[in-house]
This record gives sequence, structure tokens and C-alpha cells, in this order.
Amino acid sequence: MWKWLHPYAKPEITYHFTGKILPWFSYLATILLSIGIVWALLFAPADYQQGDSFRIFYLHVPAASLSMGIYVGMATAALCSLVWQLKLADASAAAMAPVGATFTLIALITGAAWGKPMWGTWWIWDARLTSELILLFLYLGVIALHNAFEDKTLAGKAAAILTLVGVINIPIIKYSVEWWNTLHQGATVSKLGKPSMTMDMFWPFVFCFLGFALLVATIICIRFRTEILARNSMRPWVRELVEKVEG
Amino acid sequence: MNNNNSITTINQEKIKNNLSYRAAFMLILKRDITIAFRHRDDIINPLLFFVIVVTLFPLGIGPESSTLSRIAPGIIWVAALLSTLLSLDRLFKSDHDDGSLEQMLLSPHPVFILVLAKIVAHWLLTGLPLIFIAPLLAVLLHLNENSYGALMLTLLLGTPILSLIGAIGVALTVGIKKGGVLLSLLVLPLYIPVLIFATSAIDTAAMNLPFSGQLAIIAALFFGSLTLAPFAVSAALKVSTN
Amino acid sequence: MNNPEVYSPLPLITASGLTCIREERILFESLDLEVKAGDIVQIEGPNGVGKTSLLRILAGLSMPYDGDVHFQGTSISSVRDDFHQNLLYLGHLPGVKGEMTAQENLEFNLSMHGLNPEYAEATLQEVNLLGFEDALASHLSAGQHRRIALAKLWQSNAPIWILDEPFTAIDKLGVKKLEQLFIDHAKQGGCVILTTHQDLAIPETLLKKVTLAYRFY
Amino acid sequence: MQFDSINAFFNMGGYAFYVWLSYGVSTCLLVALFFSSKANNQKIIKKIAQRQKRENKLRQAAKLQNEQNKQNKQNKQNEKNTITSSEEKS
Repeated sequence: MWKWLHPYAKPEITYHFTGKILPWFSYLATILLSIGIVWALLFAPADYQQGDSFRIFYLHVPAASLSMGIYVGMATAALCSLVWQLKLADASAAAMAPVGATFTLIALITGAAWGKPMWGTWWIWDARLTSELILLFLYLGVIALHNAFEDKTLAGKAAAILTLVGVINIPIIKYSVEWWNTLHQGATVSKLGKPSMTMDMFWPFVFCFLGFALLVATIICIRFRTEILARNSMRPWVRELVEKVEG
Repeated sequence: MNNNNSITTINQEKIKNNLSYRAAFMLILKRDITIAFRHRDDIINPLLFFVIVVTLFPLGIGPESSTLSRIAPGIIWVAALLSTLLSLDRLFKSDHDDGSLEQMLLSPHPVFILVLAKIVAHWLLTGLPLIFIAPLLAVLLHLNENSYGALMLTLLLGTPILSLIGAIGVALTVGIKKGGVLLSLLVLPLYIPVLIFATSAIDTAAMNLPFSGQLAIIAALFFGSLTLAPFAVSAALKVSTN
Repeated sequence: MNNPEVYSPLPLITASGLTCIREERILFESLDLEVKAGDIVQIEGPNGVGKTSLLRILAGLSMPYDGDVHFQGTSISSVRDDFHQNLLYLGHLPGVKGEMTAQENLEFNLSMHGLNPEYAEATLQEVNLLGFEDALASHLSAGQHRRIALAKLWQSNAPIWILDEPFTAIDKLGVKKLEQLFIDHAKQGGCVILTTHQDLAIPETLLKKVTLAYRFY
Repeated sequence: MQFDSINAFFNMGGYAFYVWLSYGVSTCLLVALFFSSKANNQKIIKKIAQRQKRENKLRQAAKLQNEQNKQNKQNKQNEKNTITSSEEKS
């Protein structure tokens, strides 16, 4: 089982493999994103209730779901690193953390900007925005732990443990924030619900989502290759590579 | 005294360790408590911090008893959170500095039992005094009469969770020089569910409604972290003493 | 001295292909080591070359970059409790709590390893800490802290001893006594792995030397 | 095209500030993230190259060093045998 995956455990092969797929990711990302954004801004219909402020939806929802997705990706990398002692998994987790944090930040800012015209205040303690904020703290905790250790392998293992502890707590936090929100607020505040999606709203959303997903893949690839170099800087293959590049 | 007779002949049969898990647990617990009582300030400081933080709020927010009693549960619980965080550093720091943490990791007993003993010792020294002093502070904040029971119950079930989850954060940052600030960033987000359910339990108790639902959830969180946290802590300790 | 028991056939500790990397510098690479019952292994090398890291990897305290350590043929990660039952590790830090007296410290150490705490008093005399039994460890000197840690050697029945510079802050007489203890321990089927800068008065038959050297790249 | 004119597009049905704020901030954050990752990549490569140069220098110095003491071992050697040969002659 998984025999085909074994060669990729060696950092050198993974480094060159990611080098090959990186340009593909970046071209696809630019194409899909430009189509999606142009479609969302120019051609998608305005919402009958929220008017044109609805266009932030094409930014907010992909960012929010990607921030969740990246955390789950980081948790699987953490699991591989702790269970099978895969050093590359640590490198990938270290690569994903800042990207996830940036997308959580984007989700928060766009959420607040979208909420302002509807509820009149910038920050609203809506259940999803609050759990997004806590997710940002979890990300910052993982990044801070990665940078706190000098020895990279130690940093990887410690951050892997924290990510796993975090991923267990995310559903608990989401549930408790939902409970807390309904208890204190009551359901008076109209939820930031997804309005019924007509087809001509759905397609730009799909393009935007795929575009952002591929952009995430591109940036993670770049950071992943940097992490591989940083962690294997004493290996001969890295020395030749650097010699070739730097001369 | 020649030293040969005390060394039994060593050959390949392994000498079974006659110390049972319970004895090892009690051994570490007794040692930690005697050490803590040898220099008291480790116990007194977090308590004083708790009292001072709680007295700051009325000075900041104003003395009207109506507002105070409405926000009293939140203040007491946030202060309890912060004072546990303050006292968590003591859990592994001194052992890490004088080498007994290494000896503990190398002992024949499974590490999570020894770690559980240290966390229980920490809870007895910081969590329990917190519970005794909380009603006095509740009086300061004009807490509603019929929510004292809820306050005590939520603290009784909640403070062990704070010690257990905090121990994970402290085990991760014990190897780092300036780990204190990082500890709060790692651990506070994980405390949020306990805070939410505890304060909502006390609020519902104030309205004379049954708060057993929230209490059941806190108990579930407690038993969950009681079983899972020691494993995470022993894994984290193995990483930070690497 | 009773007749030497038949030594365990399997080597006590084998390390295969150990690589250790600290701050992006390779300390040692694919290092093999086999320690059988009755061996005393001295690990030599200038300081900062990775002697302590090697000892910590052998004791299972730290993970090597790759390669594995076996206790009697099986990897230590699978027989962790068994391995630690038969291991005594003494690092740079003595592991002595300042708030407890010398005797309490030793009693705690002995009972943690499943030994009888009553021996604590007698063993303290062995390391000439006579009269310091009930002195708080914080009032004792660093050398005395080391001797409290070393006292475990007299009581321990663990066959494998891994000692990191056991002779630091120990006077001439103490060194002689310890060397004799190592020889007796090796003769009875145990093994000692230690690092020290002094040359050991230990017969060549027992002693094995492993030297680690600086690597430039 | 949903908007009949360019400034209607910029006006975004009255929500111009919020829509352009969120799009602007998101693009800035993403661009910053992208280029900081790229810069990080270059920094690591430079650091490794620099460390390599230092190590080569170190190795050269070490080689030079033991050539020297091989040298002065030789000339001590031949000084000795010149002295011994001069004694035989005299």
C-alpha cells in the first residue's frame, strides 16, 4: 500500500518534484483568479437585499473555508510527522502556518467590512466571526512555537503537538461559541447566512474558490521548498544546488 | 562497607521493579507538595494575584452593584484563568533546570502517570485555594445569592481543566528561554470553552434556572482532558528535553 | 567475589547508523557502536564535538536524526519501560532538588528506581557525605550535589550505566573509588559508557575507546 | 455588465468603501505574503552559500596549517641529518 509514495519521503526528490509542479500551480491560479474576480466584480448580479456589498461574499467565504482547510492540512501533516517521524511533514506544516494565518486575517477583515453596512458596526460578536478570531490565535500560537526553537526538528515536533491539540479543540470552540452567541444575543441578529445562490452567482464563486485554492497551493509550494532547503542545508545535494545557483 | 554485597549479581534476568504505579504516583505527589510547602511563595503569589485582579475591576468599572453583579462571574473566572496561567510556570521549570525532569523521563514507569501526579499536585496547590477564596471575592462583587453554588461547582470542575491543558502549553515551552509570554498565547485559546460554559452556568443559576446542562459539558471537558492531556504532556516533554 | 555469571548473549546496547545534527551541523554520521556485557566504553573528543549528544541518544533521551539504538536486539522505542529499568543515566545536571535534604533526595531517587530507600543513609557515607544527611541540598556545594547523584551508582542494579563526565568536581580519592566500582560492575556483567577528559586507570582488556572528531563541512 | 458606467462600477451601489477596502486589503496581504515567501527563499539560499564559503576557507586554512607543520618537520629533519653528516666529516 502507498508504495508509490515512498520515494517522495526523500527530501531531494520532493524538492525537485515540487519545483516541477510549482509553475503549473501559479499559471492556473492566475488564470482562474483573474476570471473569478472579474466575473464577481463586473458580471455577477447584485444581491436584492444587500446590493453590491454582496460582492465581498466572493472573497470572504473562500478565505474562511480555506483558512479552515489549511488548519486541517496542517493537522494531517502534524499527525504524519508524529506518527511516522516524517521530517518532510514538519517542513510542510511550517510552510502552511503563515499562509493559513493570512487567509484567516483576510476572512476577518472582509467579514467585518461586509458586516458594517448590514449591522452598522465594524465588529460584531457573530459566532462565526468569533471562532474565526480564535482560529487566528491558534495559528499565531503555532507560528510563534515554530520560531521559538532554534533547532528546526524540535520546533516541528512541538508545533505538531500543539496543532493536534488545537484541531481537537476546534469543534469544541465552534460549538461553545455558537452556544454562547445564541444565549447572549438571542437570534435577533440576522445571521451572515448564505443567500440562496442563483446559478450566475454560483459560477463566479467556484472560479474564485478554485483560484484562491491554487494560490494557496502555489505559496505553500514556495515556502515548502524554502523549508526543505533550510532543514537540509548540510546535505550534499543542497550544497551542489546552492553552488550551481550562487556560483 | 564493601560495596559488592549490595550489588546483586547482574545477569540477563531483568530485575522487576517492585514499585507499583500507585506508589510512584504518590511518591511524586508527596515530593511536589513537600517542595511547595518548603517555600510558600509559590502558593501565596497566585492567590494574591487573583485577589488583586478581582478588586481592580470594581475600581475600573464603578461601584454600582447592578453592573458588578452582572459581570461578576466573568471577572472571577477570567481572574482564575490568569492566576492559573501565572502559577503554571512552576510546574516543570524547576525540574528542567536541576535535571530531575530528565530523570523522570528515564524512570521505568510510564511518563504519563508521573506527569499526572505533577498536574494533580499543581492543582492541589493552586486550584483548590482558588475555590476556597472565590466566594469571598464574589461577595466583593455583589454576586447574586443563588449562584454561589454554581460558582463553587464550576470552579471545582473547571480549575483541573485549566491545570491539565495548561500543562500541555508549559511542557511545550519548558525548553525555551522566554517561554512565559508564549505560554499564554498557546494556552488561552484552549481555555475559551471552559470560560464560556462556566460563566453561562453561573448566569443561569442567578436566574434560578437549572444549570446542570452547562455543568455536564464542563464535566465532559474535564474527563476528556484528564484522559488525553497527560499523553500530550509526556510527548511534549520528550520533545522539549530533546 | 562470586563467579562471574554467564553474560547475556545479546549485546546490551547496539547503535546502528546514528546521525546527529545540531543547529545544521552534522556532529557525527552513521556511527555504529556495540556495547556488550563487561565492556567499559570511554567516548573521547574535544568539547563541543557531540559526546553528550551521543550519550543522550544512547539513553533514549533525544532522537537521532536517523539510525537506531537497540537494547538487547530490540529497538529502545518499543521496549521503553524495560530499557529504562536496566539503565542508569547521569547527565551534567545532578537532578537534586534544592528544597530537599541530601537524604530525602537520595531516598526519592532510590525509590523511583524501585530500590530500597533505607540504604540511603549508608550510601551517603559511601560518597563521604557523612553528617550532611539532613542539610538542605541548596546549602551544599555543586561537588556535593554531584556526589548525591553519584550515590545512586552504589545502589543501582541496572546493568547499563551511561555517565556524562562522572569525575567532574570529584577529588582524587573519589575518582579511584569510582574506577574500582566501574571495574566491579563490568566484571559482574554490566557495562559502563562514560565521557571524561582524564585518562582512566582501567585495564585495557575491559576498556574500549570511541573518539569523535570535528567535521569541517 | 452589471454597471452602466465606469463610475457606477466604482461607486459599487453606494458600498464602494467597504467593497474596495476588503478587495484592496486582501490583495495587499496576498501580494505581501507571496513576495515575502519568495524573498525568504532567496535569503536561505544566500545564507547557505555564505556558510559554504566560510567552510571552504576553514578547510583551506586547516590544509595550509598541516602542510606548514609537515614543512617545518622536514626542515627540522634535514637540519638534524646535516648536523650528523657534518660531525661524521669532521
